[in-house]
This record gives sequence, C-alpha cells and structure tokens, in this order.
Amino acid sequence: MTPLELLIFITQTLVFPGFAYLFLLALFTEWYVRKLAARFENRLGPTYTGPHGLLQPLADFVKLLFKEEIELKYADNALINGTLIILPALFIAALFVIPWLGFSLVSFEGDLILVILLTGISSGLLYAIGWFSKNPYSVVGAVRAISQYLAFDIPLFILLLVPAVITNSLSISTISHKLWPSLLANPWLIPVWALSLGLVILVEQAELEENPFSIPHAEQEIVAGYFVEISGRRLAFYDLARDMQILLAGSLIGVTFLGLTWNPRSPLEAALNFIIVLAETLLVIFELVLIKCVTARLRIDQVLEAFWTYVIPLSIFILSIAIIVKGGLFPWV
Amino acid sequence: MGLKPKIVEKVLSNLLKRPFTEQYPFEKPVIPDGFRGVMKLDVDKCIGCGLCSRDCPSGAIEMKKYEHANRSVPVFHLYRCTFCYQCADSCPVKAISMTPVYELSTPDPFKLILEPKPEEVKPRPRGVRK
Amino acid sequence: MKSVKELFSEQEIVAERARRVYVKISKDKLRDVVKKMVELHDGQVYLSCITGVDWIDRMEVAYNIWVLPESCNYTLKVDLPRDNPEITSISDIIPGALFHECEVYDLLGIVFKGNPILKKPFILPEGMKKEFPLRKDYKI
Amino acid sequence: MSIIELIFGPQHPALHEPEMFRFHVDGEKVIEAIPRIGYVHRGIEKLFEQKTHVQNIYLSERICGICNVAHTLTYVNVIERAGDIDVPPRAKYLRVIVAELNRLHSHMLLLGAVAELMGFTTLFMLIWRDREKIMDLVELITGNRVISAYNTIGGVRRDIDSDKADKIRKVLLKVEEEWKEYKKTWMEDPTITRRTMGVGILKPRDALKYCVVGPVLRGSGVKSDVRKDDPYEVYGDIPFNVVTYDTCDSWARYMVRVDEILESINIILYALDNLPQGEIRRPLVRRLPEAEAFAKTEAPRGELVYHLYSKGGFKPYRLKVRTPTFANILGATIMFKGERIADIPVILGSIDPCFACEDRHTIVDLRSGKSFMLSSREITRKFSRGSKP
Repeated sequence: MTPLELLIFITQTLVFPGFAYLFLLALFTEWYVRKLAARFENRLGPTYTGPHGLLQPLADFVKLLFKEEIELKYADNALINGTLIILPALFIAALFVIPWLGFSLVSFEGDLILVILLTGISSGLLYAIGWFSKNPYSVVGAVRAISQYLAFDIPLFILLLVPAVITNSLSISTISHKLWPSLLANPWLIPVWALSLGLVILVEQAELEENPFSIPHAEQEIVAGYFVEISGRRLAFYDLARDMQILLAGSLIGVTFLGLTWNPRSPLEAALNFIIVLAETLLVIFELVLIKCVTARLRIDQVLEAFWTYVIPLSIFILSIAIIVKGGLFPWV
Repeated sequence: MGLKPKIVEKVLSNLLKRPFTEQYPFEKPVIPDGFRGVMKLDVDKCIGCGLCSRDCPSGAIEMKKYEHANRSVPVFHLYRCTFCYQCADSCPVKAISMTPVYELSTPDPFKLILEPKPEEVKPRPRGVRK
Repeated sequence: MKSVKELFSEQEIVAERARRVYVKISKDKLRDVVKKMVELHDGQVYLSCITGVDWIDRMEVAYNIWVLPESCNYTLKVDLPRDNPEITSISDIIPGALFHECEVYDLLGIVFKGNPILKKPFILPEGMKKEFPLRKDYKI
Repeated sequence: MSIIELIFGPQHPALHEPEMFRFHVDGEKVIEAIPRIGYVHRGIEKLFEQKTHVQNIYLSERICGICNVAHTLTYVNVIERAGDIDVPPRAKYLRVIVAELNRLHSHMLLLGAVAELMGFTTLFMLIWRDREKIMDLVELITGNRVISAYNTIGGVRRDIDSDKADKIRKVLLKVEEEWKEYKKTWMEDPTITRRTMGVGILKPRDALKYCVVGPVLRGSGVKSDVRKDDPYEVYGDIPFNVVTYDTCDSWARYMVRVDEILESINIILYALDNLPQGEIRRPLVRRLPEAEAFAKTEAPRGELVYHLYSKGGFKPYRLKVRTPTFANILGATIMFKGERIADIPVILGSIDPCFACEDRHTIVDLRSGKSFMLSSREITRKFSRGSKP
C-alpha cells in the first residue's frame, strides 16, 4: 500500500463515506424526520439553531453530553453503558455496507445477512437495556420489545431476500446494481417486487418501533419503555443509535429495493450515484414518516396477531412466488 | 391495515401550507380590542373610595396614603393580579382602564408594582374622601 | 305511588322550588327513603353530591339525589349531633356514594358506618389525620 | 410474570395533572386500580367562606381553568337562585354563547389530548390548531384566551357587536367543516377504532349505580343532560339534541364529545341569530338574604353542582362544589378492571379527567391566603428574604 493509497483509505474510513459522514448524515436524518413530521402536522419544526434549524440535532447531542447523568441505584450500570456503546457501533458497522457511492467500503457476498444479523443484535440489546434498568416501566417495555421483535424480524429477513432472489446475489452492492436489469429481463417479477416493497416498508416501520408499532416505548403508557432510565450521555448515545437506525432502515430499503446504482468509473459517476442513493434513502424515510404521522398506536396483542397471522405468511408467499418466477418454474414464463 | 386516505390527504396537503404556529418572540400575535392586559390608573379621576381594593379577589390592590396630597390611591401589585378587571367594574368613576400590554415576566418583582409617583398625585381641590 | 315526593310527609318538606325539593328527614329514615327512591324508578336516579355543613350547634348532611324520570333534585337533609356525628352509609344502595362519603368524612369528620373504604387522609395531605378543616372551629 | 404494582403518577405522561393510580397488573392485564386523589387540593371550599360573593366569582373560576365558564356560570346561578336576582335575556344568550365556546374548546382539548395518548400526534396537532381558533374567539369576546371572567352576578360583563358576531360565525362555520372531517377520522380510522372500541365498558346500569355524569353517562346510553333536564339560562328555548351512544365503551364516550362539538356550534349559531337587544347586566348585588340554593349546569365534563348555604351578608356560610371528575373517577376504576396496560390512557382519557377540578381544597394555599393583604413593607421584606439570603 503506497502512502497515497493509505491516505485515501484513511480518509474513506474516517471522513467520507466513513465515520464523520455517517455521523453527520445520522444527525441530518433526525432533522429531516423532525422537520417533515412538523410540516405534516402544520407546525414549524426546528428553526433556531442553524439555517432552518439544521444544526438542532447536533446541538441536542452536544447538550446531552454535558448533562448530568443520573446514577441508577438498582440498575446494572456497567451493562447498560456497555450496551449503549455497542449499539451505535453496530449500526455504524451496518451502514458501512451500504454502497453510498455506488460501491461500499465493505462489500462481500453475504453482507446482507450481516446487516440483518446486526439489526437483530440491536433488538436484543434494547431488551437488555430495559431489563437491566430494573424499572417496572422499562421491564414492561423490554418485554414488549422482545415479543414484538420475533414478529417483525422474520418477515423483514424474508422480504429482504426477495431482491436477493431477483438478482441472484446476497451482496447489497450487487443487488443494488443488478436490480433493474434483472427486473427488466423478467417483467413478471415486477408485481412481486412492488408487493414486497410495500410490505417491507410496513415491516421496517415495526422494526423502527414507530407508529403504529411504537409500543415498546409508548410514552403515554409506560413513560419511555426500555430507555426510561437513560439520561445524559447515555441518552445522547441512545439517540445517536436511533438516528442511525432510521438512516440504516431508509438506506437499506432504498438501495436494495430501488436499486438504480452502478459501479462508478469516474468521480462524476460516483457523485451521481451518491445523489441517487441519498434521494432513495430520503424517499423511504419520507414514507416511514408519513405512516408514522397518519396512524395511532396499536396494542401489542393486535400487532402480534396481525404479524403472525397475515404478514409472515404473506411474506413467505411473496418469497416463494419470487423463487418460482425467477427459477422459471412457471411454464409460461 | 387499511389507511383512510382522508387523513393522508390532509397531512400531505399540510406540506404545502404555511405552518400555523408562530415564532413568538420574533412574530407578535395580534391582540384584539378589550384584551385584559396591564391596567392603567387615571390618578386625577380617582376618588380614593377603596372599592377596587375591597372587591379584588386576590388582594392585589393596596390603598396607599399619600400624605402630601392627603388622599389614598390604589397601588397594583401585579404579581398577585389575576387580570379579572373587577376593579375596573367596581370603580364608580371609571378611573381604571386596560392596556394591551401582556409581556410581564421579570426576575424583579418590584417592577410589577404599579404605583403612581408622588408628584403625579395632586391634592384634590375639594371634597377629599378618606 | 308515582312520584318520589309522595314518600315524604308535609312536615318533612322544607321548601319546594322549580325542580328542587328540600326535605328534612330523620337519620333512621334515610336508608329506607333512598332505597325506595332507587326502587321506585328502577335505578334511574343518581347521587349528585353529599354536602356536609357545620352549623356549630349541629352537623348537617345533605344528600342531593337527581331523579331522572321526574327531572327533579331531592335534597335530603339529615341533622346529626355535633359531638358524635355518625350515620349509616348508603354506599351499598348507591355505590357511587363511596367517594362522596369519604370526602365528607375527610373534611368534616362525619362518620359513615358501613363504608368499606372510609379512611382519614382521602384528599387531604398525609399529615392531616386528625384535622377537619371544613369545621367552623378549625383555625387557619 | 407475577403481579406487579405499576404506579401511574403523580407525574406521568398520560396524566396531564398530578394524580396517582396504583395498578396491580398481571403481565399486561390490569387486575385492580386504586386511585389516590388530592394532590392539587387547594382548600377552595374553605376559602369561599372567607371571601365575599363578588370575589368568589373569580375564585370559582380558578377551580378549573379549562371549564372556567361553567364554574362561574354555576356560581352566579346559585347566587341568583339564592338572592332571587333576575338576569336580562340578552345576558342569558351571551352566557350561553360563551359557555358553549368553552365546551367547544374543552372537548377539542380532550379529543386532541386523547389522540396524543393513542400516539396519533398529527390528529392532536390538527385538533389543537382548530382549538386555537376557538380560543381566539373567546379572547375576542371576553378579553382573555382561557380565564374568561365573563359572567357576573346579574348578567355578563361585556357585550358583543355585529362585527364580532360576524367574525364568530365565520370562524365557527370553518371549524364545523373541519370537524366533519375529523368526525370521519374518529369514526373510521382503523387504528383509532381498534384502540377504543370495546375498551373500558361501563354498562348503563353500572353508570347510574356509580353516579357518573356527563359524556360518560351519555356514552353509556343514558339520555341525561342538565341542559335538557334542568334547563338553565335559555337552554330551554334553544333546539339541540342530546347525543347518546349505546356501545358503552371508550369510543362511545369520545364520539359523544365529537358530536357535541357539532351540536355546540349549532347552539352558538342559533344564539347569535336570536340574540335579543337590551341591557346586559343588573346592578351588582353584594348582599344575600338567608337562603339555601342548589344549582347545577352541564360543564364540558358533565354535571357541575354548587350547593350554597347563606346566612345572610356578604359571605357564603358554606359552598359545596361537586365537580364532574370527582363523580366520574369511581366509574373509571370499574372500567379499568380486566383491561390492558396499553388501554389505561385511553380509558382514563375517556372520562376527561380534570384533577384540578376534582381536588378543591388545600391547606397550603389557605395558609398563605390568610395573610392575603400584604402592605408594601411586608412584601419588600418577603421578597428580599427570598431573593437575597
């Protein structure tokens, strides 16, 4: 590795599209979500810090870092701290796989599975936070989170396999590159793809625990659910992890289900790819925020019932149709 | 999980509308006539009968004796005031009127005492009531 | 019998205005009357409030019961001795009286025998176990 | 999971005012609910006895800020009944207008807050946006957004002219249009109906037994409205419907309020059209004869009762206030049994709890209220001690 290559490598890892970029983009996502929700509700949203309040999430983050941290007497502090350090790290690791420039820093066959694994671990960690807080509210929240987790993680995994089946690849970059060529090559796949796109947004909404599935941290019922005892620096890290989770959800669905990227050969093409990926991400987040804004919170039993009886069989059905159509098992295809 | 398009439509149309909220310190709200803000006392009209002080539900009005003019004039302690304007209602000579001033927050409660300056309180020419 | 008013004798009715009947009855008769009121209209009555008054020489409890089919409020006034104010609870006939009785006991010290949740600080702060603030001799 | 005691309040996001409920829960199921009331107990009933009838108008208003018009209305009603004071017809109509505006804004407050309790923030923001317009109307008529100080003994304190009447009409018609849409949302939105239907059942028989009042009673299918049963002011002359729903659940109680908003708008429009000319108030009466009076009105949250004993003179001997939430809270503990934790806010919201109303008498305020007239010197001493130790 020459010094120049090393410099490029370090810049890519630490600045763009690495840590600094992902950190700022996560904060931007928070601003985008807040502003969008505010506009949906005919309010102003953040306005004070920075132009149009752009710097408000950063200001909140920095402010939380300096806030007093409440020492929990009965909780397992070390475990909570450890969990909260791992949590944003998990999402950062997952975000490295997203092909921000048409290609990603980390890319290998099977990185889709890695991302799913990382999101699965994150759900487990949220449960741990709640359980170790030893607060009745957080315990109830954690129990709700874990019972919801199985119901939405299975269909999410199955539905993310649909574009993988369509493109014959388990690498996110490859899926993103080959999605439209494969779809156009076999137009029978388009309805399957459209159906899975609609369903995956709903499931992702549950994964993000936003309305109508914001049950584990339903503020009006159990205060804040599993993170009720989190404050100060811990809350800053929790919020950061949350922003990254939203960013990951948007970008993952954006690149795997909307595709449209290619392997760039010049910096200009890379820039074009970057704009496309960002636009896809923001579009998916727009959908997620829209769903959040037009629904009330459901009850845990209603959600579980709906997911186990409808969403999971439906997603299995979609996947099998995709396999059948892709595999050319229909005589007329 | 069917969504009713009505609320979706409304929410999307809100995107294009001007936000309803105001940025308060920069944009002032419109105050209608007859807003019950800080009261104003016409010292020359006041006959010092003390009805306002007697009817005040929160005890915010104190009758202060001005020795040089030999008359009593109400002093408003605004930090107790509930802005009901019973004093203006009770006043037989309509010496108390309302102003649209409403920004009263201050760290110093002494600023919230409406007290006529001694030179403003002139002796009444005739028939001074105690 | 069609009207609740017929339950009371002429002397017992203190005053009568539009949709208001004020009745003074004895302590022993109260439960019977309330029971009959409820039965007469098949439960179409509800208790508006129980007012306790300290008249210095005696205590008074006034049950205001609204009779829906008659659109009329019956105020049943019962006098009690001040040194030992005690009356039987009507909470088994009208369960809604539970909290009203607790409130009167809390503020005036009138004991409702048979009320299962009667306890001293009901709405008052915990430290006021022996004080009855609505009595006229309570020093503030 | 064994039985957990889950404590709701005195500080809890679902409760907008301090109140404590101890819920015994088994997993997600509520087994028992025990309320502890009295956190905002201000000693107002005792304070009533210390102040004159005129001062008490404004004190009664402070029992509850949201339904302040209902409180002053009931208070002046009880005084007028005790003192045989007649009120000019124009004042009666104006009282109805302001009371109904008060009901509008109170119901909007609740429905918005409940939308928020169910996590539906957008509906909450939109409803409260419209509520703001109603509050502007209250400000236009009375001079303040919330605490109106409008009713007085023997009439009302301000008149409205035709400009103001036109403006009220215009805004109300706009709000009515919006509310017809919101009504559809409340009736049809799947997430709302799933959360509220069949939750917190209170059968008509139980509703009467536990003496609940107002929309809670009407939501249980009992046709009882003080405005119809015991008409005060000019409600006897104004045509309107008593809204009842007979599904007896939380949804019914919310729908009663949604429909009452539309009814209230019609009442205000009718009152504006039929507003008689004439004076708006009689000379203030400060002294009452020896009398006993009992007045009740339909406050936004239900029947509001004032029971006055006067021994003559400037002050009441005893003034009992029974607020609607005090009557409804017992019914709520019945509704909770067997429901889930997630349903607690929905059920609690459906009785429209107003705990400041419910607890009326604290001693703390009373003690400082005793020295209610401080001279300048005393005040100086008090503040200088507080600020410069």
